[in-house]
Amino acid sequence: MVEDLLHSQPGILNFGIFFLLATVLLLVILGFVTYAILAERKVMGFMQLRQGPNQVGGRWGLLQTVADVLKLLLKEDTIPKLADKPLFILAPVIAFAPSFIVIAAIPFTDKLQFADLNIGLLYYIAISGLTTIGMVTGGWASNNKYALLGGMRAAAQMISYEIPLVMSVLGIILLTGSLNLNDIVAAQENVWYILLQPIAFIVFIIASVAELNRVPFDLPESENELVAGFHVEYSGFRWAFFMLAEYVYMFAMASLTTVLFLGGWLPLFSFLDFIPGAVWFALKFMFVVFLLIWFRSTFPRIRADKLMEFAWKILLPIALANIFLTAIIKEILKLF
Amino acid sequence: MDLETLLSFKWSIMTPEFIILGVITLLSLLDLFMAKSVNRKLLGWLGLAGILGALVALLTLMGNGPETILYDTFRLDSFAIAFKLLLLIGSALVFLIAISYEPKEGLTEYRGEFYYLFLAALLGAMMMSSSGDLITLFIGLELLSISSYILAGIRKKHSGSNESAMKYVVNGGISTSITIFGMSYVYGLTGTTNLLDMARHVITLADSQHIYLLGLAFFMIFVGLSFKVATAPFHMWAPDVYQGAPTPVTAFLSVVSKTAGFILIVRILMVIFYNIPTEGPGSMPLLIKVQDYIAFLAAATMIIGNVVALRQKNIKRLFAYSSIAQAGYLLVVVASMSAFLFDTLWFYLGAYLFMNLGAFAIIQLITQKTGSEDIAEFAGLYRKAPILAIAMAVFILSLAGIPGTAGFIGKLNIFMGALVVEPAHYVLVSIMIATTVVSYFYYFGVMVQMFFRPAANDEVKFKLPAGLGVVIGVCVFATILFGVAPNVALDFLQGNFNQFSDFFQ
Amino acid sequence: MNFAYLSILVFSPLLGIIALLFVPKAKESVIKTVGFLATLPALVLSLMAFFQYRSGSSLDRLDEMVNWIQFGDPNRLGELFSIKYELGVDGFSLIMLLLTAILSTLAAIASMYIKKEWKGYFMLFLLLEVGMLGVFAAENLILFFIFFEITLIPTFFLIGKWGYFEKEKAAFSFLIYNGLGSAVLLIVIMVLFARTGTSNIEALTYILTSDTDHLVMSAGGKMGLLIAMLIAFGVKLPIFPLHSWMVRVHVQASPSVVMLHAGILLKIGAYGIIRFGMGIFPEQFQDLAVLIAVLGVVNLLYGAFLALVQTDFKMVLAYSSISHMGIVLIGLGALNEAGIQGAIFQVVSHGLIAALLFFLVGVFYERLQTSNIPNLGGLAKGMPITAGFLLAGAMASLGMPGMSGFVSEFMAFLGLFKEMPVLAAVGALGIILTAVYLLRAVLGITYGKAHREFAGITDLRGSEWVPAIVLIGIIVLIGVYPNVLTEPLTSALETIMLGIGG
Amino acid sequence: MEMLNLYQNNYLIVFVFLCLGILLPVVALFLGKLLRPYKPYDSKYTTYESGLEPFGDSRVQFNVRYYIFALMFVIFDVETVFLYPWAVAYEKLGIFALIEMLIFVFMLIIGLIYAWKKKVLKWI
Amino acid sequence: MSSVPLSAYLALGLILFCIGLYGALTKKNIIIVLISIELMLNAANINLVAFSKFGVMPSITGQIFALFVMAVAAAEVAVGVAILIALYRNRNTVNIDEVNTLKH
Repeated sequence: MVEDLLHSQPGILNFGIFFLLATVLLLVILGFVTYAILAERKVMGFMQLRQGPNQVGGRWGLLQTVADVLKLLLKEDTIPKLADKPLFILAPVIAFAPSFIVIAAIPFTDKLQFADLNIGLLYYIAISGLTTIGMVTGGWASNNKYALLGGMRAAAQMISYEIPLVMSVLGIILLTGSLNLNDIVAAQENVWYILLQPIAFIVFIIASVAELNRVPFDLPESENELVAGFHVEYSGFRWAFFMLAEYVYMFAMASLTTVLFLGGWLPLFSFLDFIPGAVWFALKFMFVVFLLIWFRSTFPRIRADKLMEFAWKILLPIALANIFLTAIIKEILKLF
Repeated sequence: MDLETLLSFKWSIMTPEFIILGVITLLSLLDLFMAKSVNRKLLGWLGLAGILGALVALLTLMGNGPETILYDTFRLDSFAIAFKLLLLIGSALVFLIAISYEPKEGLTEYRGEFYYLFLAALLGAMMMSSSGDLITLFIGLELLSISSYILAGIRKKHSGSNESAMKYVVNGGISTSITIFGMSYVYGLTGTTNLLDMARHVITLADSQHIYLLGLAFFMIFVGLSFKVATAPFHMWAPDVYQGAPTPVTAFLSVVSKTAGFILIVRILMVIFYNIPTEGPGSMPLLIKVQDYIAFLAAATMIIGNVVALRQKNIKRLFAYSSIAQAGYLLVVVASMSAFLFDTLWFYLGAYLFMNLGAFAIIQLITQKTGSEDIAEFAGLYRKAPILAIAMAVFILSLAGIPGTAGFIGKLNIFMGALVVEPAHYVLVSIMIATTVVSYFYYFGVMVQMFFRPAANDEVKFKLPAGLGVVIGVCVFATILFGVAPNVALDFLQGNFNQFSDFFQ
Repeated sequence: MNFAYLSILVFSPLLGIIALLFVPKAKESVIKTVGFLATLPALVLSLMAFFQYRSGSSLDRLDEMVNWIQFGDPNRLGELFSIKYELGVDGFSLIMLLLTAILSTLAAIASMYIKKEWKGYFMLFLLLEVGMLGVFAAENLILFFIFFEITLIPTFFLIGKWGYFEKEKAAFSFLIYNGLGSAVLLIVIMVLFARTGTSNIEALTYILTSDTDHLVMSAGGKMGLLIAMLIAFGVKLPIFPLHSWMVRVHVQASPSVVMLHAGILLKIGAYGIIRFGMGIFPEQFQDLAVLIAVLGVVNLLYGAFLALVQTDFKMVLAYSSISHMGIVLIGLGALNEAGIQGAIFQVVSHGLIAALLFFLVGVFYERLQTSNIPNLGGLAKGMPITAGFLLAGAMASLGMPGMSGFVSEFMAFLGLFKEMPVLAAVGALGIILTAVYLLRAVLGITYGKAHREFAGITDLRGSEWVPAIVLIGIIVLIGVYPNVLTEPLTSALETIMLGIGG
Repeated sequence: MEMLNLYQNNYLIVFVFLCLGILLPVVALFLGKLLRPYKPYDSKYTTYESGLEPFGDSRVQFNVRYYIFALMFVIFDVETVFLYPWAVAYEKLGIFALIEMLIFVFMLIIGLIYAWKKKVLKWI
Repeated sequence: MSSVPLSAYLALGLILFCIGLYGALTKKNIIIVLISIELMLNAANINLVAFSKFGVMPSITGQIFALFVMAVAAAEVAVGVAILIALYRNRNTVNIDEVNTLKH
């Protein structure tokens, strides 16, 4: 049915149907975010030998995050006098919207995908960069020293790590010869790119953690240095949207990692292909999310100068080298 | 493209460019890894050696007929060789001036960059002169422009330098955008960016709307390029930039950059717009139709340059207006479109190169010594340093077009070119001659300072740095040689470049 | 034979420049001697050429031609658009050359009054001589123009640096007027060159005079070029509305420079009009003859009237020069043999007379620091010999028989009377005026009331005798035996008369 | 036609996502406005500065370092713009592309070394 | 093929170009001038890409050209802003009217 829809003349009807489907996805993602936060707390609790949320929220704290959201919703909203009001209001929207838009291009299985773009990967990278603007806008609009500093740091960090991130996937593009995410998954039929491109994977995962502003790269919002970074003046639901954007990004990035390096919906071994692709995808996806949470509870925060130098002096050369290593190996293999 | 095709290209024709590129790389790396204590002037000499190497390489490439590589994007025809020769000689002299450049607040930190940015700009100019494709042409132009922007502002702490660089960037950006917008139309109507392919396409155009659009494109490209050569309507930047930029940069802008600009104008105009028929195939070319427009701009440039120069007190500003005027004379060559166009342009640019660079060498020496750029600083120069004063007099006389100097022969060439065509450009020539007479006022104003006025303080002794000495010597020699025996240059041109007949091949 | 005879002649002063380079700048007497000696080779060579010519040998053998500049592709264009280095003389230019050489030598002697920077002065002086000699030897319009311009620069400096109070202003007005003049001339030359492809005077004359169907150039075009040329040379000559610079220069420049300026540089204008205006555009020149004659009369009267009211002797001489140049124009306007001969005679004779008078001005200015007529009164008592020469010069200038001025004025007016009697009658008034103002001025100086003591003032001495004697000698020689000039001029005149169909 | 529809539909989806991405915050914030309390008083609206009275303007001139990093980003990001099509078309272009890109990247690496040596990459 | 005609793209390009030119020539703030210049360059890019797809003779070259223009524009603006910063440090202004010490 969806196939027919995709091949029909675009119009209002299509728009409506897509809208409904997208809303469903949005709800799924909101659900994910709700429980990802809970999972994060729980996992970290376990790892650090503490209890995760256990006082409210019913069994296993399942309603904890729900309660959090309600609390944020009911909280009074203040905008500082000195703030640039229009920008202050706009900033969370700018931060959130791109994080959601990128998900449109990600193939969850060979069937379950919203937009099959030829330039899927480029699209993802291009759009994901926009969030930075939201953060800087928020920091600037607040007219607060912490916020502005946090915003600038966020921008500096994100643009610095954007480069190795973008360059690390070049190896994959070289091997696949396409920017289409479906093609990239299909090319991993025999062997996953995590094995063919281990260096790229490492660079990618580090850069993506930095892009997500997560520990150990969470300097823009480090509580003890900058109080809370660019969103120090935000409260209530406006603040919630910054948080939401971050977790939706985590969702998107984990999905992308799965697609790029872990073979997407493909089974681990071909004899296991009776298990549906969606399940495989979910498993791998959850593994990546777990990995991210694991990082958070184990690594200490990096110092700001080390952070920046790490991106430029280590990750970037490695990523560049990886590209040419890939190209040269490919060239050598062609000779045989 | 496979390896065979790649290797089948005759890469040797790019040797001069490769040499310059290699030297740039080498210099930048050396600058980075050399100890702080090592004098960076060493890099300057190295760069000079590179330029001379490229010059030698270019000379060995001479007389091979047109060669193209990379699917016609890079072409080495006699036009390219002849004008690259000027670019290289000009740059070599600029380099000598730059090596002797010692501004008051020092340049130690940026001296290395200073040199290889010059080379980068030179590389851009060289690419421009040999490219057969709009894209490479554009890239060359921008490499030249962007390097020049930085060069103009290289004295970071000097607010005049900052200001001139800023004005240069803004003006340059605007004109680049206009040019590229014009180019986009030309591309759109031909579907290719290769100049000769374009020419082949436009020759068959018959749709009057397309012609109209191309006319629009012509104006945009021409107006945009007028920035590079500092002619009206885009000359306004020149005085400010020339005044604020470091003197070697000013010299570079006024000579090498201008030469490159004319190369570009001739390439684009002659190849594309000369082939556009205005009323169906075989009719009068667009370029001839807009000749009057070019002539008008040339006249405006000459008048503005020469008249405004009369009011100047700052020597560099004076020379800025003088160079605007000179660009106007050169535009007369373009406007007249005679059979002698290439010869005349080449000879005048060559003469202009020597006389202007020589003058700038002396200007640098004086302004550096006295710390002021006022024309009054030249007072009593004859008493203090007679040889310097006489050399300066030679350059100024040449700029003014007095017989016995290269400038006169150049002007003679221009007049002849403008008068030999049918219908002859009497008005344009008259304006040119009249403005030349106007220029006597300010040129001789400098002479009056040097020879008639007493010096403010006699104690200042001039120590002539070796680099400047060589520049001044070479320039005096060449200015007089090409003035007395211009056939040296003209025969060289006739003997080696075969009338530039391969320009359209 | 005579390999590069003319080249050596023209460029011989350069030897002096080179020699001067090695002389320390403080050695005044050495510099002056070298400067003087450097003018001698040209003098000797031109005298030799003159006497050889008088003794009947042809001047053609002096012609030189070397390929110089070739525009465009020589294989395709051949001789077209090539500029050759061509030197050559005919009777007329040989006389001018000789005049230049003589006056240069004498002016070099008169340069003893220069007070400062002798080295620079003499270098420029010699360069100026090269330019002047070249102008008369050039057989090629572009070459002519180059020498013409070369005279401009040294003159500018000579006026601007070694002149009197308002020297710089004078230098600039000289530069701008002459710059404009030469600009116009350059346009004419370039148009001719671009249209015909040659700049050789003979070839041009041939092409343009045989171009009766106006294939090369329309009649209007030719007329335009001729008028432009008249303006160009008119500035130099100077013709009436274009003269103001010249007065300034004559007053402000040092005497030795003015000797050359009045003696030679002004004559280049006349030379140009005769050689090129008449030579290349004879038909058009005929159409303009009346105008030229009228201009001549205007010049004559205007100069004379203004000279009448001047109190400064230099101003009197300056306006008298304007007035005398009017006679040249009158002669030319007559368009017959007598007239043209008169014009040429006037060119030579005024050159000599003006040089003499300005030299004498230099002599007493040196001693008395003034050239104001009332201040000079009674000169005859203090400096009788100088006063005597002055009187003689004035007589020559106003056209006393037996001196060169008479021959030229007589012939010029004779010519004009034949063609335009009314105009000539009006012009004759100028002759009377000339007598009036010159006598007023000279008598005022020599016999006027003495306003000052002349004690301790020496008369002519040493080398000062040479210019005075030589000049007065030649003036008298021409006046008594005009054949020295008429004979060499015959063939040149014939050519000109052939052109204008007279 | 088929392909075009597919193509346009795909981007329609992107547009839908964009709408939704904007709509969600707008709706949520609007709903929140209905639900949340509104009890303003002055000190709530002061800028937070760890409890102190805010002093000076917070929009101060920034360290040039931020700007330099932005510049570096521009340079290397534009570089990747060229690398992407290269990587996609690498299969077809073969060794020529490799060599060409090596030269290109070599130049950029010089740029990186330059920045490194000039201590631009150092964060304070 | 497409419902949007070439002329629409060209008109868009032209309008953008004119806005950019207007901004570049009239605005006082140098940052805005630089942005206006970018606008003009991008107008050219629109033209190039539109021509490369719907032009008289479509070819891929236009898109390549556009890529190059982008790269160059990036370099140009980078240099421009760097110079602006240096200027700002010396003068404390980004107003083009106040940058006028270079006069005779």
